[in-house]
This record gives sequence, structure tokens and C-alpha cells, in this order.
Amino acid sequence: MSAQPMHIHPYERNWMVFSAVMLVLFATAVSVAAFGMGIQVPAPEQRVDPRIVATDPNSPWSNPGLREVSPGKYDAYILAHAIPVWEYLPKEITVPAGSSVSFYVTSSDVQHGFKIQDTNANFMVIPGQVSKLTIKFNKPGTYNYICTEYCGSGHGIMYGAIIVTP
Amino acid sequence: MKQYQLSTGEKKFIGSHLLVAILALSVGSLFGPLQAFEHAGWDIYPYIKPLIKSYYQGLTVHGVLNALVWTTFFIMGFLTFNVMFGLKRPLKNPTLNKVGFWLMVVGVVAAAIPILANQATVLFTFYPPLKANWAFYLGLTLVVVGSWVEGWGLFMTYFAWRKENPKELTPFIAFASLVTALLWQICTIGVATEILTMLLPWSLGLIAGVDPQLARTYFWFTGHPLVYFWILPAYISWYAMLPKQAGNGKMFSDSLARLSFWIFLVLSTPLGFHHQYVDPGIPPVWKFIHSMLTFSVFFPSMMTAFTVIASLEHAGRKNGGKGTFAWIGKLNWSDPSVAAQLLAGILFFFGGIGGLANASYNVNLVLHNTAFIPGHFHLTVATAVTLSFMGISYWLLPYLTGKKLWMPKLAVAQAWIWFVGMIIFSNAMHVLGLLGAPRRVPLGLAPYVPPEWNSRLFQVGVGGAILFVSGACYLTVMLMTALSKETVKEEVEVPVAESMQDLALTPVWLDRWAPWIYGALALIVLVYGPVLFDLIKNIALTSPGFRVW
Amino acid sequence: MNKYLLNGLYFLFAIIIISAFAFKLFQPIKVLPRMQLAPAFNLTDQNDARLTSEELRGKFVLYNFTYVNCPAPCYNLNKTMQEVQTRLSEAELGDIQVEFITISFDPDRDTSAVLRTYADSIGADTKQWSFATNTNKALLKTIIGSGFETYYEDKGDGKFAFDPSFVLVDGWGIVRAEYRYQTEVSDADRIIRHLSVLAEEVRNSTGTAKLAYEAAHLFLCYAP
Amino acid sequence: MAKKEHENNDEFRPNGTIAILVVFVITTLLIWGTIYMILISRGSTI
Repeated sequence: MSAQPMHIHPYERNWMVFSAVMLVLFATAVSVAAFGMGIQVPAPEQRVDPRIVATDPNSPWSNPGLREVSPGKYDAYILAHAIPVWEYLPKEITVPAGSSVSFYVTSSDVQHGFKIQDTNANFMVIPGQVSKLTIKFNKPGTYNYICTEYCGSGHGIMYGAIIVTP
Repeated sequence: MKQYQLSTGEKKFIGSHLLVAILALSVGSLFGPLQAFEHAGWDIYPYIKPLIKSYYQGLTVHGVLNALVWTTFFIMGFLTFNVMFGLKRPLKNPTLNKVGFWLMVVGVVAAAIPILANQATVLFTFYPPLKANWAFYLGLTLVVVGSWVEGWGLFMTYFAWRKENPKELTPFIAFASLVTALLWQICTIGVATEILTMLLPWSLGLIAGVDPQLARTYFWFTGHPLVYFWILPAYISWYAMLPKQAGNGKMFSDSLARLSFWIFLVLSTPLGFHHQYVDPGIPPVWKFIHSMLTFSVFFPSMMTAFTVIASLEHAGRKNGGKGTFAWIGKLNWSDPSVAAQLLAGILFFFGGIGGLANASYNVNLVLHNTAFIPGHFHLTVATAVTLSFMGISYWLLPYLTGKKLWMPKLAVAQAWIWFVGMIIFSNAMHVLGLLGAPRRVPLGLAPYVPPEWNSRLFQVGVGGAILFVSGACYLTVMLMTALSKETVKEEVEVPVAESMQDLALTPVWLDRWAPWIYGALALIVLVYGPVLFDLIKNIALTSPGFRVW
Repeated sequence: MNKYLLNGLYFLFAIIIISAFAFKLFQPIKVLPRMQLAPAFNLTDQNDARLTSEELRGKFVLYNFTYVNCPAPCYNLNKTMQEVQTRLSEAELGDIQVEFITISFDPDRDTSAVLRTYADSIGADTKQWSFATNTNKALLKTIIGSGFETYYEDKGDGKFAFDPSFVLVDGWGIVRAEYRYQTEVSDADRIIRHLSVLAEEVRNSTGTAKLAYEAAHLFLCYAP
Repeated sequence: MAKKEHENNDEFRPNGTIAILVVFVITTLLIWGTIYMILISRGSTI
């Protein structure tokens, strides 16, 4: 063993420097997308009691669906559940193209996932927590939202759709 | 240099790890192809209904046995071997290690019973509030505790060795194995806390509910270092054994190899939030900090790539290899152990790229919980790790049993078949994920599958079939070797590569444990402390259990 | 480099890290996040007087949104308003004033007279609790919908669908807390706690203490 | 420079290693970049 500083082969030293630079590059690109372009991950929104969230009349998820907060701006309260059947409530949402929709999703039983195809909306749905992301729909069409986390035997049939009208 | 000779008892002890591991792999791998076939539209599950009730029960068996049991048993056996062989001394307290081993075995049996009875179809991530039978959680606890006990046995052996050799540099394979065992001790605190404070009392009916967000956070505290626990033994083999096997090469840089293991120890735990980027209950700031730490832990893997390839190049050039790439052909490809590990290493490049994408904070939004994820970990744990372990067992089994490896050519073919099958399978899975296909779904039946996924789903089935053939070849070779009467003439040589660099040049601080352990613990407290503190302070045990399978 | 200097630097660095960590963990100072600017508005209250966002500067204001014909469950909203008013002393506000404003989104029916009768019927203390609305429905939607981000929708026959919420605005006209459906702690408890956190911050918004409060914002030391 | 009595790995020039790693880096940039572009093209989430 030596008390000398570590010996590093020049090739390897260069490679290490290069690796570090590359990782910094990736980190920068990610940061630009997150803080410059607003492509963010979900943040803590609110906490609810999963045992009553679907039935309590004060709970927006007792009456899930779309709410127009102001012109072109919507809140979509979506409830995911496995009991009695695996489904999202509501199963279908219709918004005009150009709308910006904030999704508030929670579960009244087990964990679920929520991914809207061809968009950046993709998050976990965890009982007791509310997941929120906001998506702007510019192109008309049908966007399925599907369950991406195992939630029992009906996991594979659990989906809904957002219809974006021109 | 005189090699350490393991006694028959010691060989039996290592061999029993291998036996349980391979048994688990053989049962678990039966179900892999069934998932793949289902994707391609050939659903076999209805025909095996008396035995296995559903796709998800099969998936649970596949995940638990292959990802948890096969790896843990093989690794504990391999690490124990490395410590004894590297330190050239028997275990300090073999009884302790035996106790650990048997705890693990009892744990596996305890977990297997509810799984097979369809009482624990919760997949290997067992996210509450899906509620399995208590025996499942108890079994998992015993496996973890057993592995701790075995780890303590290894540390005691190291302390005894250190007492006898106060000035010597710890031999690399023993050093790296001890770091791996230590990493495991630190990181499993998370899952142990999850099970002991929440899941076990809950499944026994002592508490009415759990907090799913907190449970997930505990789980991923262990969940990501777990993959380093899987991959580091493969790294040990790639660093220190493969160059020797591939052509009597030397390890390019002893000090940097050690440094990378220390970085793994320090950095592999405090980054678990990169599995929870899209969890609602964790502040984005902390997710971002974890993502930056995840980028940092990619760094030692880049160092590993350099050192391992350079060592292999040394071997190839020694064998007369020329040119920029031509030396690759001069490696000892006819040795099944070499072929398996080289092919595992090649696919690990792509596993690394996929991992980098997953780890990239918001880029994960494109991929989270899509088929990309199983595609990724079939390149990492199911190829880089599993295929390497298969390669290791091609010399380890003859060494332990004294039997000649049965049909080495079939063994070489097995590695290649795995390689081809995995390329087809994982490429299709990655592409499906980018197209938006979710993971853990019997896609053959899912109502929302658009037609453009179909060709890829077919490829998944084809890949699964090829992998099944390869797995069957592996088990045949193992079984026939164990049963064969043909013994090896002289003891199988354990391939340990010397360092290219004089070991006297390895700095003394790379053989000191305390600063690294303090660093690891401090970093864990720093980046996990605040969030766990908040989650525990605001704990809400409001989720009762559900059995919806 | 001098060894002592190096060790000193390490030590300094460790102290900074540890104190930052301790600051986050033990949260000696808690703040409420600065969410967004509250909307500017111009309403008419139950006494037919003008009520503008301008004249509320310097006071804490708790808003909620409802309508007079709202069926029985809506009384919970009023009860929470009243509970906060009676427990206001718990928040230790000093000389900071708190206003309570209920905005009706049914201007067709909820004229000043109706609002006045309504206030009397629920026993509201109109010295600090105003009931207001604006006859321009589009403007009202902008104030409540876009500004306070609270959903309501006219379902015809004098019936409305809406999501109950409270919004707490500070003296600078910045939204500091929103109370939507949550089940763990009652809204009144949370509002009282937040009012005292906010008052503490206002009292310490000068001198060096201000820096500590800014740090609390930086480290997201948010009161739950 | 290290002392002469110790053996070093300086004489060995792993050119092939560098070549392989360059290929790896290019592949990484391509694949990661593709996924990143997918992310960017789908727009903001707040």
C-alpha cells in the first residue's frame, strides 16, 4: 500500500473527465426541460382519506368529472378504483382543442397508475394522495388514459379516454 | 502463489447456495415465457388454471423467484466464496453463516407457500394496500435477516484476517465482496422497516391500515441499491476474473476498481426517489436532488466500463490480437464462462443507456411504468447479472463438485441463444414502452392495444421462446454436470486476474473502511432524512388491505 | 495548502451543510408558500357599498365562495368561517386585521338585500365578515374561476355546482393558502394555524429576521 | 511520475477500449437524445 496519491493511467483520466462532462451535459438538458420549459414531475398536492374520498359529499371525487374553471381551462377530477370493478371515473372526458386540463387523480382502494398516451401526463395514483399535472391539448383526437401500475386482476382492462374536439 | 483450498464442507456450503439459486431460477423461468407468449397472443394460462390461477400469479412467481431468490442466494454463495478464497482463510464462525443460510431457506419456503396458494399475488414489489398473506411478508423478512447474518459472518472473517495481517492490502475479490455485503446491510434497512413496522402487523390484523406513500418510500430505499447488490458481484467477476479467463489478462487498474466500489457504497442508497419521480407525495426538489445523485452513481459504472474493457484488451493482445477491434475475436470465446460474461457485458451497455434515460428526472415521464422498464431490467438483472452468474457457475460448479462441465459447447451455445433471445425480447419491449405500452399488463387481452403494437408483441413472444430454450440448456448443463461421473483430473483453477499495476501503488485510503461508511450514512441521512421525517410525522394509516386478484 | 486551513475549510463546509439540514428538518421557522397573486376585483357588498381588492391591502383576508340558495351542506362553509372568527384570538395576530369575505356567484338572485338578510339569518358578524358579488357574470367568473381557481357552474333553476374552497390572501395581495377538500385536519384548525404563521412572518419582515424567513421560503419550510 | 521500482500500467495503451467507448457514447447520445426529444415535443406539465 502506498501513501502516494493515486496513480491513474492518462487514458483513463481523460475518460473520467469526459464521463463527468457528459453527465453534466445530461443534467443540464434535464434542468432546462424542467425549469425552463415547465416539464415538471408531480408535487404534493393534497392528502385525502381513501376510505371516504369517493363517498363524502364534500369530496370532489364523489362527483368526478370535468370542471371548467375559466374559458379553456379545466380541472379534471378523476377517481381510480379496483372495487367494484377496475375503472376510472369518469371513463370519458371531452374538451375542445387548445384546452389546458389539470388532472387531479386519486384512488379509493389500491395503487394505480395514470398515463395519457402521447402526452407527458404519467404518474402514480396512490391512495391518500392526490396526483396533479396540467396538460395542454392542442391536437384533436382521442387520447386514452391507461392504468400503468398493477392493481389486481383487472389491471389490464382499466382505461378511459379524452376526446379532444376540433 | 499458493491458492487457498476450500474444504469439502466449505464447498458443500457454497454449493447449497448454488443449488437453491438454480432451483429458484428453474421454477421462476418457467413463467417468463408464459408472460411473453401472452403478449404475443398465445395465452397458456387458461390451460394451467388448476395449478396457477392467473397471469399475475405467474408474474409474481417469476419476479420473486428470479429477481429476489435466484440473485440473493447466488450472490451470498459467491461472496462467501470470494471472501474465503481471497483472504485465504476459512470462515471465522461457519455456524453463524449456516444459521444465516437456513434462515434464508426457511424464508423462501414461507414466502413460496402463499404465493403458490394464490394468497400473495402482489408481484415482487408488493405495494400495499394489496394485502398478501402474512407468511409472505414473514418469509421475505427471514430472507433479508438471513442474508444479514451471513454478511455478519463475512465481516467477522474479515476482522479475524485483519488481525492476522494488520499491514496487508485486502485482496481485491474479498474487498469487493465485503463492500457488496456491506451495501446490502445498509440498504435493506428500508424494506425491513417497511415490513416490520407496517406490512407484517397489518397483515396479522394488529393495525387497521397502512400509509402507501410511506411504504413505497421505504421500499425504494432498498429497491435501487438492490440492483447494485445484483450487479456488483457481476462486476467483481468482470474486473477480477474475466480478464484472466479471457486470455490470462491482468486487471488494468486496481486502485480505480476499488475506488469505484467505494463510490457505489456511498452513492447507491441516497437516490431511491428516482423510482418515485411521479409519486404525488414527494417534493420535486428532493426528486431533483436524487436525480443528480443518480447521475453521479453512473460515473463509477463508466469507470468500470473502462477498466474492464482495458483489462480484456490486455488479454486479447496477449493472445495475439491486433488492430482496434480485432483483439476482441482473440478472447477465449470457446470457454462458456467467458462467452456468457462477455455477451452479458455487451448487453449491459444498452441496459446502462436505458437506465440513464429512466434516471433523468422528467425524461422518466415518457417511460415511467411502460414496457420500457421490464425491457430495461431484462438487460440488466436478467442479462448482465443472470447471464454473468450463469457464466460464473460454468467454472464454479466444476470447482465445487470436482465434476467435468458437461458439453461445454452446449454451454457456449446457451450463452449465445440467451444473447439473441434477449436482443429480440428487450428491443421489442423498449420500443413498446416508447409507444406507450404499460408494464405488468397481459397485453394480449388489453382492450386499448393499437394495431401498431402487434408486430412488437409478436417479437416479445419470439424472444421469450428463445430465452426459454436457453434457460433449458443452462439447466440441462448444470444438472448433467452435477450428475455426471466424469471428474476433473486436477482441481479447477479459480480465475483471479493479477493487477497490472503494482499493488504497492494502491493508496492506503482505499483500504480504510470508516470514512466511506460515515460518508454513506451521512449522505443517506442528508437526502432521505427530511422527506422521511415529513412522511413519518404526517403518517396516515388509512389504507385497509385489498385482495383484488 | 496549509493542512489546518484545509481542515478548517472542511469544518466550515460541514457546519454549513449540517445547519442547512437542521434548518429543514427541525424547521425553527415555518412559512406559507407564496402561491400566486390574488385577483384584483371590484364587488358590491351587502350594504350596497363598493368592496375592492385595493382597500384590503395590509389585512389578511379569508375568502370563500357560495350562494344563498345553496342547500344544507353549504352551511359547513359558513360554520368554518364563524369558527375561525370566534377562535381568532388563538392565532395571536397582534394588531393585524383579518377580513372575511364570502363571494356569491349567483348575482341574479343574491342582491345586496338578499345578502344582508342571509348574513342576519346565519348570525354573521358583518363588522369583519362581508358578503359580496358583482352583477357582471363574466367578470365574476374571471375573478373566482381564473383568479381564485375555484370552480362553479350555473346548472339552471338557481342551482349551482361548485367545489367548496377557502383562500387565504396576505396583506400584499398574494395567495398564501388554499383550502380544498382535505380530510386530516379540519379547515378551521389549519386556517388558524396558518394565520399565526403568517402573522409571525409579518412581524419579522424587517432586519436580519427577514433573511431567516427568506431562507425558510428557499428551503420550502412550509407549514402543513 | 511514479517511482521506477514499481510496475505500472503506463506502457499499455488501450486504444481499442477508447474506440469501443466512443461507439458507446455516440449510441448513448443518440438513444437518450431521441427520448429527450419525445419529452420536449410533448410540452409542459405545469
